[in-house]
Amino acid sequence: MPAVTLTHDPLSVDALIASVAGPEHGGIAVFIGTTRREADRLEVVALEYEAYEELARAELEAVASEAEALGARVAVAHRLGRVPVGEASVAIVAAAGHRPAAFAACRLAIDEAKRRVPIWKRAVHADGTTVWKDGLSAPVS
Amino acid sequence: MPAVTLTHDPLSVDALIASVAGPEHGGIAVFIGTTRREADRLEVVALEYEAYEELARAELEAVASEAEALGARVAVAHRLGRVPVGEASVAIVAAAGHRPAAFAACRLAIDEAKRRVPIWKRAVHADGTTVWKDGLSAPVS
Amino acid sequence: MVTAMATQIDVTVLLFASLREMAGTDRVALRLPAATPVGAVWGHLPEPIRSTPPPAALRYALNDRWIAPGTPMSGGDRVALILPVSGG
Amino acid sequence: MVTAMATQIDVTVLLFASLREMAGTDRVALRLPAATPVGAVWGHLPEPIRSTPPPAALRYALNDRWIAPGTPMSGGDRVALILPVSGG
Repeated sequence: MPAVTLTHDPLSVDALIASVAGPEHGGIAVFIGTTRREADRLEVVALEYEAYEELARAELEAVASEAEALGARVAVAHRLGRVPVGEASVAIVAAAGHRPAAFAACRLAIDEAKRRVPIWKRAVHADGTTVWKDGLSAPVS
Repeated sequence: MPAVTLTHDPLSVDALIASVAGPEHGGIAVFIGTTRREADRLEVVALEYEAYEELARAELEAVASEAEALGARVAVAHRLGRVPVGEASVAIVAAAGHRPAAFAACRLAIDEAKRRVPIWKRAVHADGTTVWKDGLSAPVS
Repeated sequence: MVTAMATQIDVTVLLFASLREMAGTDRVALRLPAATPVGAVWGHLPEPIRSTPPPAALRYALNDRWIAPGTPMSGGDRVALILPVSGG
Repeated sequence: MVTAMATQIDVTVLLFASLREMAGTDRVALRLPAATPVGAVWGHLPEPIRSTPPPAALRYALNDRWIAPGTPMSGGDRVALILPVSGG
């Protein structure tokens, strides 16, 4: 079963890499998603993540298993709660014998994770307003 | 000018990530090439890297600049000398607003670096024999 | 001929993100007729949710597994309403 | 009519990887006729290199820049012989 972590603590990329590295691997691809200081109308100072933890964990394990079927070892970590600008919300590591499988597995895992894992974020603006990114809400204070 | 490092010391992926991270970036793609314990005829215990340093540095800067033209900030580090199994010989980080540009820049940079940067390796086997990977040599002891 | 009893079941609805905020709670207990389909719970949620049309992309989980909206519920089930996700 | 002098130039050839090991040194000093093309240096290298056919994929750098093999050399030039690379 691939390693999946949901945590309120800052993510350690080095630890995630160490968890999948091995002498049979020659290439490791990593993706790190970070909070970006967007400014459409209002500057974003943080994102706050909330998960349906039981299903999110199961779905991340399924995503990582599908990525591993491409010939890699995969580990996924997603942070919950408040993630300030510049800090990582998600990290995915895929280690394989050679780089094509590593890149393919890493890309599949992040694309599928974003598409189907029940985790939601809300943007926290500099003026204290927040807005959920869940297809439903108008901005709420 | 993108950051390029040639070093005989172990590579720090976290430091490389920190060197390109910024609040305008939402996605960071990383590739790490590590020494793999191959065994065609003989088990590999380490790779030893040698560079034409002046041109290798210039060529890595050119490669990183081409990758940055895809819309990312890129940093590259390559280790020289002996790299034991499991340790990193090359690390490439590409940070962009979103993940497609980060992945594309990272992939272009490692593919081009491997294709054209004047760095060579020789395999060091468990029995002490070595063999250059430069298209020329037969195994030499 | 035996007349079916109008049996009631107790289920829990899990709410996340803006649904949780709108409800002011992360779970709502409902007493519903037996075999009510999971897709019918929206209309039983507290205001202002039930006056809002359910988004077309709404999905459901039953006891922590994805489930089709027509699936009938049993007593003790936990139904989760899954709005379009935005993790990563 | 002026007779061209058979001017000689001194150049340095940089060797790497198995060429360096075969030569037992990472640089070889050569005295060659002026304007000798960079692609001609192979035949002037120490044994056993010059008895080995140069690989088809051999490339050249002159003073740390990629250069075509037909480029003539001047005194003080540094020529590097670039075997197929294997970094990364």
